[in-house]
Amino acid sequence: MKNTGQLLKEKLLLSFEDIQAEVSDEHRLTVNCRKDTVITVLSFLNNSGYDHLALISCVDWIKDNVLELVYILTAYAEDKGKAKMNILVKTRITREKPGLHTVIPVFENAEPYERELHELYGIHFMGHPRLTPLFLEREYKIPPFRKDFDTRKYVQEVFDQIPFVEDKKAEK
Amino acid sequence: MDRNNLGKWLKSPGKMGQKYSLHALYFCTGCGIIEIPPSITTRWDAERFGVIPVATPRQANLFLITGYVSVKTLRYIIRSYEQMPEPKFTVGFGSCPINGGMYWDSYNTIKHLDKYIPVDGWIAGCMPRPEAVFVAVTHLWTLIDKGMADGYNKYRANYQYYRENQEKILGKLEWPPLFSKNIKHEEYRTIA
Amino acid sequence: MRELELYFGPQHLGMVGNFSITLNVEGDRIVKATANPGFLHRGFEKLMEQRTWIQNFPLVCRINVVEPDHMELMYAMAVEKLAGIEVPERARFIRSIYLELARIGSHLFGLWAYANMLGFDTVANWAMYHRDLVLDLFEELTGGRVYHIYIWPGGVRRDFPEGFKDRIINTLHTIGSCVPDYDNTFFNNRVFYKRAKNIGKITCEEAKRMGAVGQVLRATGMKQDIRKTEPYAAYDQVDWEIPVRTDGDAYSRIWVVRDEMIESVHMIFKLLDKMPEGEVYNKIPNPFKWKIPDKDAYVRCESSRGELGLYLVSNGGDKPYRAHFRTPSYNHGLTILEKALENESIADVGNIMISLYITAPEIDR
Amino acid sequence: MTGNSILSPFNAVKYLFVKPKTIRYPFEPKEPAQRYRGFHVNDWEKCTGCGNCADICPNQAIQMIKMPELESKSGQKNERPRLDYGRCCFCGLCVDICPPGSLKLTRDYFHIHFDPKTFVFIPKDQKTEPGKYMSAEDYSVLKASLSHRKKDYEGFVSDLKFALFEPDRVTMPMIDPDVRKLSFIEQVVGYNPEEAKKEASRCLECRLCEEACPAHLKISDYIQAIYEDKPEESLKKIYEDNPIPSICGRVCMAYCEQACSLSIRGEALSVRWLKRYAADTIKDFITALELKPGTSTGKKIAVIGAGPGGLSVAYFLRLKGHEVNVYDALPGGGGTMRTGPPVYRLPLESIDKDVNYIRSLGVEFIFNTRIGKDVFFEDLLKEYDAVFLGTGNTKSRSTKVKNYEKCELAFDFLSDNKIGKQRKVGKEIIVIGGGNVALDVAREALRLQNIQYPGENIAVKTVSLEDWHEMPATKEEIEEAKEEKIQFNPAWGPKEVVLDNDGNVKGLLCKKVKSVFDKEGRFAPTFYEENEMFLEGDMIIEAVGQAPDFSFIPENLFEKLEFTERKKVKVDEKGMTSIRKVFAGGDIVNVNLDAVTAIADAKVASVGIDAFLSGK
Amino acid sequence: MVMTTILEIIFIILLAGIIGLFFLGLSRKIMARIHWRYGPPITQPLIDIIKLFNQTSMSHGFLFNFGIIFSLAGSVVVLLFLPFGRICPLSDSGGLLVILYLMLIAPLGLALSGGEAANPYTSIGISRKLLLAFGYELPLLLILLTVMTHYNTISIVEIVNKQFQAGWSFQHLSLLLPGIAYILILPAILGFRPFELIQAPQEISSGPMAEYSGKFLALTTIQHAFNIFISISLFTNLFLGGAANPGYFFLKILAVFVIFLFANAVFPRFRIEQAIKYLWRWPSILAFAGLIIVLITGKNF
Repeated sequence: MKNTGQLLKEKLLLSFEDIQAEVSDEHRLTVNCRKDTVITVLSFLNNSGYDHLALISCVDWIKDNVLELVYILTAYAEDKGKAKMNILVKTRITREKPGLHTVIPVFENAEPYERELHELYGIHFMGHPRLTPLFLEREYKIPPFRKDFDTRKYVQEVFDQIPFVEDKKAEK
Repeated sequence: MDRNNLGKWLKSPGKMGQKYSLHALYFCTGCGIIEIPPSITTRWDAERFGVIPVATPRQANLFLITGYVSVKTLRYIIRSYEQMPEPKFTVGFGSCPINGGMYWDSYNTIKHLDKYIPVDGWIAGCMPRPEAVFVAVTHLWTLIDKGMADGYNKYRANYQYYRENQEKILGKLEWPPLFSKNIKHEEYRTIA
Repeated sequence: MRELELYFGPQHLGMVGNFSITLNVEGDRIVKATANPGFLHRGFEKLMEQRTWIQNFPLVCRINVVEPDHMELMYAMAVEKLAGIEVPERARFIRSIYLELARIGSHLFGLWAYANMLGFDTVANWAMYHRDLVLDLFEELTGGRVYHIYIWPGGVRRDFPEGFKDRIINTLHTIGSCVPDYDNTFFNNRVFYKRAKNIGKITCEEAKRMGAVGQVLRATGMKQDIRKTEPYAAYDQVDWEIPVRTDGDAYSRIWVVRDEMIESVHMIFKLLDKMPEGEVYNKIPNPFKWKIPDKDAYVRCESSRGELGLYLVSNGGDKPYRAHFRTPSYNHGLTILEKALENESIADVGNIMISLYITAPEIDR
Repeated sequence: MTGNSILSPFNAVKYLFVKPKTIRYPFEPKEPAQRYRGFHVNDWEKCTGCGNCADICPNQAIQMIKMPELESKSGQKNERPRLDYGRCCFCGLCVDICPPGSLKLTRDYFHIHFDPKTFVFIPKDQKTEPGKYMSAEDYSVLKASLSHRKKDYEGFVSDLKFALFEPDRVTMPMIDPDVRKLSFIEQVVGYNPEEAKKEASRCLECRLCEEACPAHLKISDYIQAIYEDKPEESLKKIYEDNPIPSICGRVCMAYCEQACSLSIRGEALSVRWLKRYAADTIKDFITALELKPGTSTGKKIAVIGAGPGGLSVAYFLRLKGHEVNVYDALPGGGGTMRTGPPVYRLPLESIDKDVNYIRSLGVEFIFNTRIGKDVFFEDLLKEYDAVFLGTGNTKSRSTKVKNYEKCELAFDFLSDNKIGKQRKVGKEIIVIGGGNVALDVAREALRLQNIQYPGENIAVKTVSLEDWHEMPATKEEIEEAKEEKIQFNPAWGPKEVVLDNDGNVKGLLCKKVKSVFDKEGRFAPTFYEENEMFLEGDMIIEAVGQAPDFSFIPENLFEKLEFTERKKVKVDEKGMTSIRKVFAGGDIVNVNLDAVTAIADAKVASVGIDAFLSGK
Repeated sequence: MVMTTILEIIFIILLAGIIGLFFLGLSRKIMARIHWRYGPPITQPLIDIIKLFNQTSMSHGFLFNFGIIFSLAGSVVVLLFLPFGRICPLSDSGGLLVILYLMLIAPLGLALSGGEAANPYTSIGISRKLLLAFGYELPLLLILLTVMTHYNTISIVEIVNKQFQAGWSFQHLSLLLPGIAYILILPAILGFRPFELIQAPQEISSGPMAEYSGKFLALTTIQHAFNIFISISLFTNLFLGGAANPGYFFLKILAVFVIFLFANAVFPRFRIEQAIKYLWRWPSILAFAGLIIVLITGKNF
């Protein structure tokens, strides 16, 4: 008998043409798709009962010059087979002026996640109602979670440059 | 503990009052705050020494910087500190405000708190146990007794430098300077 | 009426954790609430990318100070999954016991926060005292009061000390003997009932839509607990129930917390009975040479506030390439809170916030 | 259970009359838990300064500070960790990684100060200084600080079971003692790739070994390469400092393993076997190493003796582009390595592998040529631009007891068996000596016995002046000999070789040793003359030391050659002897009679020769 | 005569201050015991006040300063009309109505002062304070009306005397309902839980006090101490028969205070609208019923 993941994979592959799906670890389904099909894939999954968006994450593959967005879905279900499934929907976008459509219409709780990624990776989510700063106070030239942002260097350049008050007084 | 020493109370009521009525500003600046509730509640009961948390900086004279300070928090710390009436005392909690601690390479936490506001005492630990908080309080008593807990005087005397440092990190501050000019340390001592 | 902008926190007695909410109020009524996080943002996940696999252990637990243990578990589980490390049976039991103790500690902390918020110092003091007793157990087991750094990939860091089992039982009996007091004074208190009933009400549908987990979800009637659906450690070895309530308000949430605490105590007794002897630790590779294959993993567990997840990516190096924690407070604090606060009174801001069990460091990371 | 009531809360009032549960701190003390992770304490006696704690610290809170009052020696750096409590997070990773277990966390945790600079601290176990450490009675919480702490207050300490390093070695597969003693089969099988990787993964990269190694091999690097499954890489690293890995991988004295920080509480990393693994895994050195001799300089150098020193000098100089000729009296390279170590430890193929590689670089070997007989030293001096002496110790010493001339000498015995004709041995053999050579002789004799008298009663006994703990042979060797049932008679000195009426050896009369070394640590044995023991035996082999043979140097030159107090050839810092153009190294220069020291000398001499030739 | 009155005035103010501070200290101590802890020394409020006077204090303008003095003065004046045992400096003039009127001055003064400090929490606190006062004034008025009707006088001294003369008798039974009503509203007057919603530090950062520092805070603390003393003495005088000598009176008010502390310890705080709802429901109904009973049973004295 096929398990829940296999069935879902087949269903997905029937409905969408340009995606790759792979079942690993029995409870894990990884779906790779293009950035403009993400929202349809997500709403398809939402309608299939995987209605909990656990996380939107982003990985900066600087060598390939892409940002990989990872949407992790699980199910609010008391059925064990379904509740165990973790679905990772991945899509890749360019690092320069990255942008894609928001998924708030499908998952309401995506709002802060997208806001966070906007702030920390500089990804622009089209249609997002408020892409205002979330966590940060200072402004950074490179969004700080990108791989080319070197925090240790930044600390040296900013925080370590501030003199102690005693030293300053002695200087004057 | 010389709380029941009437002679001392008559001689310097101000100092004694400061010592035994330390009202701590309740501000969860960092993770060190987790040890504050145990120290003010049943198990350790800091109220035995007159240490209680208060709601607003105006009522407080003790500022516990409990742990790491992010840039965003720093702004509020400075504000709160400036609102506190003098004399006021600051105690830095744990490793992080001393030299960055765990977050020594974080882009969003400041590494040395004493660059931005004066600190009268530091407690080692990550985090400091409630016992250490108590010992810190007794230590602070000694400092107050000897007149060494004078961070607020230092702040007055070097306000210009402190403000410069603050603005370097936070950009232009939206509130006007607390003191219009630097009052010399010694001068202020005689006034106070 | 004039609309007023009010800053609730970060410096505020009712604020547990360094968090802030900007309230637009008309008189006593909240028109709009905007969560303002970031006061505790340290760039954790960025820092994790700079540290080797082993060096991250002291770091991850510091994400959430109220309950560091589940963070440790998450990281250990993710690393075990990526590197294929097995955990001995006894270590699984110890992990479960340890995590349930952590849950009790965290819930007692939550109870403190909630009682304190309502101005109920008596119960706040009691809860904090009992939490301290739990911390004493942790101190004896792990050597740290707050940050335990106890769960390691491949097991746990040290075995139970001599006679520790009895001390767990004693402590739990001490706490358990006060449950009637808590019930009489707090949970069955009419004023508390008045204060918490129908406050911050969320329906099951709304909760699902806005990504609620943990108590918030269970208080709306949904029976979901990752300890059941995707069991880790030794949770599948014992029988236990998921406490559920149906009203979805602050009152239900606090009752769920209470029931969970009691369930945890029973669970610990059962686990202690069943605990096998044996090894507790499979050695991990030399930390200076430890590299983990090029893979990614998503693991999740039921922390004391709900689903906690970790998405960990390795590129085959000696450091994580990317780590991203999915914390329960994140959606509670940034999505649900804003909705739940609308049209409530100012007096209930803290009430709702704490009943949603929001801890700021988890949101900010 | 849910309900609500206005009166039930008043239950709480009963606690008004109950004793409060507060701990009246600091008037009522509370001790932290047994495992508490407080401030550090470091036992300086045990600490090796390896710096693992500094490497593992996630916060860079630990820095290694040079302590001028300490001296660096093998396995010890003169550095000690300094803690910054403005960084430390009390995680205890440093404790779990500390190989000697010297770094511990105490249950002290009070340090409250107005000066942030006081939070930097060098922990030291100062239990003997009463000012710094207080007994429990004198300890006051309020006084307690980093510089003023409680005695016997250890908290979180290292536990080998939970340590982050692996204290146990991957066992080297060996041939069973009962099997191996029957033939000359090589006793050590060698690691397979998995075992080698696993063993390599134990290295903590503290580099104490590299300082202990006379030739300063880049041990950490080549072990890292083995761990990464790149034996070629590893061999390249080895060849930077050591051109005879096949030999050294088998018979090196392994100073590195003595210095290894893991050896303090566990077993040292088997550096030698890993080197052997690297050398054995690579079948073809030439393609793997891709080394080329340097551009020709036109200078010619003669190397006398193809031992480890000679081979190394030849290799290093050839890489610099000089032309090198190596002379040796033996039919192949390796010198003492060829004649000394028995085949079951060092097979000839391994030696030839290294020699052949050096030959492939363009070094010319002239074997079967004895200096002073086939070629003359004076001629060499004239013909070549420089001469390197690496002749080593070739003569065995003797005990010179009564009838000593009836005894066999160790070198002759070993060398004949290895490269000449197998000796006929007795059924009951006595070996005099407690060094590695003596054990080699004994074990080789045992094998010969087993071959020559299969199934008969045989015995090998050793007699050594030194007692068990002083015995100069390595522990491994003694263990292996014991496994093969060699009988040991430590702390006995030979008195007289007893002959029977036919003048054949009947046994050895021994006397009990009082002490071996005098107060200054020099060799000066004393005996209880009256306490005697008689060992039966029909063959006695003396293995009590070796001496160099300088007979090939003509008188007029030999007069110019200067010697040190310990009767070694005196060389300057470039390896040159008192005779111009003549350099020396190896056993004739060094008190350490082993291959890796010879390589170290060779490195010095090769640099010296190169500088000399280029006129610097 | 004038001299004694002046002495009495000074005495009663000092006494009220001392007893008020003692009560504040005691409340902290008793609360602590119920919390399973020891609590501060009983002199802690005094220490706090000494400290506060030695701090710099921030003023927000004339009205800010004036309001505090105004409210303090209001409390002091009320004191003079309240008999403490047999001591009552202004026993001849004034009566319950004056007290009722004067008792409003204190919250008004604070409102005046707090309004000057432009802190939103202060204004919320003040609105809460006024609302709460509004809430308990209604039952209080009804209660006082009942008492006045019952004893047929508006002078407290006389009420005390009449009670004293009557001793324990069924005549007072008609005052049972107003008495219970008073008990129900007393926590609101004292600002004790479940009515501790004026300061409510966890909700509105100690409300009206948010901007007070140094000596201003000290003065409000003293005012608070007076307020506790006044509310409890009034209750004692009206329903517990006052006392023949100051010592006995002190014991009585102590007992009343401690009982209300228990309630303070075991309840969380109400929301303001719940508080008003509560105050206007049970205490008002009870007080109203009492009034009707008294009107029916007729004047007894």
